[in-house]
Amino acid sequence: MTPDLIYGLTGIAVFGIGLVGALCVQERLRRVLALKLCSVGAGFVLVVGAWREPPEMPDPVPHALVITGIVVMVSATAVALALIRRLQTLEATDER
Amino acid sequence: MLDLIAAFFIASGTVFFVAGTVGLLRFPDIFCRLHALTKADGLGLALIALGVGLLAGTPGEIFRIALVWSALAVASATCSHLVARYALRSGMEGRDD
Amino acid sequence: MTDPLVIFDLLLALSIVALAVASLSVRDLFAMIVLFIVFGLLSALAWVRLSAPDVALAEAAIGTGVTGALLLKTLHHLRFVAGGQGLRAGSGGTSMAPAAPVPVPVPVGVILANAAFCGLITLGLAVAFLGAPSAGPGFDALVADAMPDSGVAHPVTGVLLNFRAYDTLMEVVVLLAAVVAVWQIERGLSDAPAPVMGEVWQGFARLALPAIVVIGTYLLWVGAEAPGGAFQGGAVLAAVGLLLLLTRAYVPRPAHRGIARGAFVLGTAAFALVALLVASGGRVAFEYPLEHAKTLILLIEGMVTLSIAVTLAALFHGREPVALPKGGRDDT
Amino acid sequence: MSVDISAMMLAIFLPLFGAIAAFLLPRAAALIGLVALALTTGAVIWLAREVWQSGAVILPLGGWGAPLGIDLRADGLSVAMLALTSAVGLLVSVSALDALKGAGQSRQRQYFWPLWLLLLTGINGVYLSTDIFNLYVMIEVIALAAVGLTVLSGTRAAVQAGLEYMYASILGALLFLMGVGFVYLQLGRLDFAGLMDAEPTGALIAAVALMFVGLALKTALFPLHFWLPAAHANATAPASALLSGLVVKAALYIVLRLAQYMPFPSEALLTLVGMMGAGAVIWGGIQALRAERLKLLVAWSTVAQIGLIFVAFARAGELGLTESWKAAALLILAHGVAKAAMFLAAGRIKDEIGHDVIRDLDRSPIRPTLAQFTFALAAISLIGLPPSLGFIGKWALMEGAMASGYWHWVVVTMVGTLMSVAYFSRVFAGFLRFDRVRAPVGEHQGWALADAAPLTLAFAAIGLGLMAAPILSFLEIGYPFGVAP
Repeated sequence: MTPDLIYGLTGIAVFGIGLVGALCVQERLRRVLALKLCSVGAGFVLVVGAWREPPEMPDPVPHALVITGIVVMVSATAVALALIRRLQTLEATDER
Repeated sequence: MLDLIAAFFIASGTVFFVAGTVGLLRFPDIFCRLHALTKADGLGLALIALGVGLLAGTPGEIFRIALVWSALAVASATCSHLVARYALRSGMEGRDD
Repeated sequence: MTDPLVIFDLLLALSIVALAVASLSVRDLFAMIVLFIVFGLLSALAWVRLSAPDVALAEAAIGTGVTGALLLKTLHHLRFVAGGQGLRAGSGGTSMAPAAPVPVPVPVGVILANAAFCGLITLGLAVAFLGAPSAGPGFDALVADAMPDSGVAHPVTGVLLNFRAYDTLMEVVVLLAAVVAVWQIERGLSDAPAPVMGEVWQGFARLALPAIVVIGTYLLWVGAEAPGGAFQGGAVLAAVGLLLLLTRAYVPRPAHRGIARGAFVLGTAAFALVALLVASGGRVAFEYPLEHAKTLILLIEGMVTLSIAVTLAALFHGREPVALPKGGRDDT
Repeated sequence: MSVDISAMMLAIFLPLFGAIAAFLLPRAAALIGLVALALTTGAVIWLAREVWQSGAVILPLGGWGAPLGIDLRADGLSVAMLALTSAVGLLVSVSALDALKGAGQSRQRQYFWPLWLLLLTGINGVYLSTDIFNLYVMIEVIALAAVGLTVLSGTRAAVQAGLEYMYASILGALLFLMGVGFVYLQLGRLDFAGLMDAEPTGALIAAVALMFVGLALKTALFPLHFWLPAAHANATAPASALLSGLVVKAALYIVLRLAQYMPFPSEALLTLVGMMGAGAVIWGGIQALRAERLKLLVAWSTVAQIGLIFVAFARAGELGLTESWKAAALLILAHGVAKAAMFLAAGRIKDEIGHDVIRDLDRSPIRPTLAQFTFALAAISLIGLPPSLGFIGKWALMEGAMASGYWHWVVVTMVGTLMSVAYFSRVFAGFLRFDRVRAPVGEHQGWALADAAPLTLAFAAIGLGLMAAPILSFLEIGYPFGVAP
C-alpha cells in the first residue's frame, strides 16, 4: 500500500463518480460540479504518475500540466455557469 | 524535551478539534453548532500552531505559522459572525436541520 | 508494522471519495457547494502528501476557491430569479428551493444502466491503472538536465514558463476566451442584489485586502525558486477583486470596460509578444536568451498574474457592465 | 535586431493578436478581423509553399525539442487542413459582414470577431501540434470560443443548445485529459513520436479508448451526437457554418492523427467504430428526413456525414490502410467546404424568406434563386456526385473497401448516399415547385453580394474534385499516413 496506489485509485473513483453525475444528473448546477469532479480525478492520476519514492523529487511536468488543467477547468466552469444564469433569466422572463 | 511539549500541545489541540466536530454533528441548532465550532477552532488551532511553532526551525517558519494562525483567527471569526447573522435574519432560530 | 502515514492516506482517500459522492447526492444545492469546497481542500491536502505543493496551491486557490465562489454566485442568482417568480406566482414567496425547472425525471432504470456503465468504465480504468508501471518513466532526467538553462530555480515554474511555455500561453488564451464568452453571454449592471453583510464584514475586508495583496505578490515572486507562481498568485489577487465586488467598494461601470478589456488581454499580449520577439539571432520562438531568461519570465509572470487576477474577478462578476434601457429586452 | 518569424508561428499568432485587437477595439472589430484573416491566409500559403518545397517542417518551440518541449510540425495533411480552415474562414467572414449588418446586431458584431479569431487560433493550433497535452489545451480554446459563437444570437433555444454543447465539450475534453494521464503513466512522455511503436499495454488501450470516446463526443459521433443538431441549427448562419464546417473537423483531425501514432486497436474495436459510423449515417439520415426546418436538416446531415467519415476510419483495417486514411482526409476536406457553403446558403434563404420551414418553402413568393443554387451545388458535393470532392472521397472509400473485401461498408456508404439524395430532394422540391404559391410569383430575388461567398465555397466543393490528384499527392507530403511506401 503506497500512496500512489491509494490516491491513484481515489482519483479513478472520483472520476467515475463525476462521470455518473455528468450523465445522470438533471440539475444544471450539479452537472457542472460533476464535471469538476471528473477533472479532479484526472488531476489525481497525473499527480500520482509524477510521484516518486520520497528521497526522489517528483516529476515536475505533470504538476505543470495539472495546474494548466485546473485553470482551463475554471474557465470552462465560468462559461457554463454564465450560460446557466442567462438561461434562468430568459426562462423567468419568458414565463412572465 | 521540546518534542514532547510540542506533542502535548498538538495532542490537546486535536482534542479540541474532535470536541468541536462532535459538537457540530450532535448539537441541535445552528447557533449551538457555531458555538462549538468557534471555540474548538480558535483554541485548537492556536494550540496546534503553538506546537508546530515549537518544532519549526527557523524564525521565518515561526513567523509564517503565526501569520497562518492570525489570518485564520480573523477569517473564522468573521465567517461565524456572517453565518450567525444570516441565520438570525432568515429566522432559523432553534430549528433542527 | 504498517506505516502510520498509510492509515492517514487511507482515511484521507476515503473521505475524498465519500465527499465526492455526498456532494453529488445531497439534496440542497448550497450544501452541495459546501461539500464540494471541503472535497477540493482535502484533494489539495492529498496533493501536498504526494509532494505536489504547486498543484495543491492551485487547486485550493483556483479549483476550489474561485470555483466555489463562482458556484455560490450562480446559486445566489438562481435563487434570486426563482424568488421573483415565486413571489409573482404567490407560491410561498422567498422559497429557497433551487430554481431550475425540474425536467421530466429520468426513469430509474436509465440511471441505473448509466451508473452500471460508468462503474464498468471505472473498473476498467482501475485495472489499467494497476497494470501501469508505478513510478514509471517520466521527464525527471530531462528536466534536471535542462534546469540550469531555464533561468529559474523551481522546476514547475521552469516547465510552465519555459519548457512548455506554449501550453501556458494557450492556457491564458483559454482564460481570455472564457471572459470574452462570459461577457458575450451576460450583460447589464446587476440584477441580484448583493447580500447585506454588515460592519464586521466590512472591517474584515479592510483588514484582509492589504494582506491578500501582499500574499499574492509574494506567491508570484517566490514562484521562481519555490512553490507558487503566476496562477496561484493571480488567484489570490483575484480574491481582492471578489472582496471589492462583494463589499460594493467597487461597482463595475460601463465606463470601466475599456480598462477591463486592456487588463484581460494584457497577459496574453505580453506573453505572445515576448515569445515572438525573442526569436532572433538563430533562436526560435519562446527561446529566451539565457542571460535575460529570469527577467523575461518574471515580466511575463507579472503581466499574466495581473491578467489572471482581473479575469477571475470578472468571471466572478460574470457580466459585461452595460447600462441597459429600463424594461427593454436586451437580446441581440 | 531582426526577428525570425516562421510561418507556423504566424498561423497561430496572427489570429491571436487579431482577437486581442478586435476585443480591444470593438468598433473596428470587423475590419481587424478581415485583415487578420487575410494575413493568416497569407501565412498559410507561405507555409504551404515551404512544405511543398522541402517536405514536413518542424519548429521546436523554445529550442528544447520534444519530448521536453513542444514541437510544431506541418506536413501535407496539416497544411491541407490549415488551408481548408483559412479558405472557408475567409469566405465565411466575408459573408458574416452581411449576415451581421442588422441594426440590432451590434453586440453580435462586436463579439463575433474576437470569438471567431480565438477559435481560429485554437483550430490552427490543433493542426500544427504534436503533443497530446497541447492538443487538450487547444480543444478547450476551441470549445469555449465555439460555445460563445453558438449562443451569439442570445435566444433561449440557442442558450439552451449552447449549454448542452458546453457540457458535452467539457466532458469530451476531460475524457481526453484522462487519456493523456494514462499515456503519461505508461510512457512518461506526451509527444507523438513517443507514442509510435509503443507496446499496446492495458494502460495504453485505456488511454486510446478514453481519448477516442472524448473526441467522438466532440465530433458528435452517433450515439454521442445529442448536442449537435440543436447547437448547429440554433446558431446564427456564419457561426453555424464555422461550427459545422471547421470546429468538428478539428476533433476529427485529432482522431486521424492519433490513429497513426497510437497502438493499433483490434479489428473488433474498429468494427465497433464502423458500426457507430454506420449508425450515424442511418440515424442522421432518418432525422434529416423528418426535420421540419432547413437548418435542422443541414445539421442532421452533418451527423450523417461524420458517421461516413468514421466508416472510412473503420475500414482502415489491416488492409488498405493508407488508402482509406486518405479517403477520410478527402471526405473531411469535402465536407468542410460544402457544409460551410450549405449553412451560409441556408442562412441566406432564411433571411430572404423570413423562415426556414421546409414544408412552406414552396409557398413563398420570394425565391432567393442564387442561394438556392448554392444550396444545390453544396448538396451535390455532399451527396457525392461527380466531379465533386465528395465524390472522390466516397469513391476512394468504396474502392478501398471493395479491394479489401469489406462489402458491408460499401453497402453503408450506398445507403447513406441514397438517404442524402432523399433528404436533400425534400428541399429541392420546395425550391422548384411554384404551383402552391398564392401571391403572384415574380419576386425572384436575384443577385446579392452576400451570395458571393457561399457560392464561391460551393463551386470550390465541386471544382476541387477536378484537382483531386494534386490534393492527394500534397496530402502525402511528410508521410502523415504512416511510413514511406
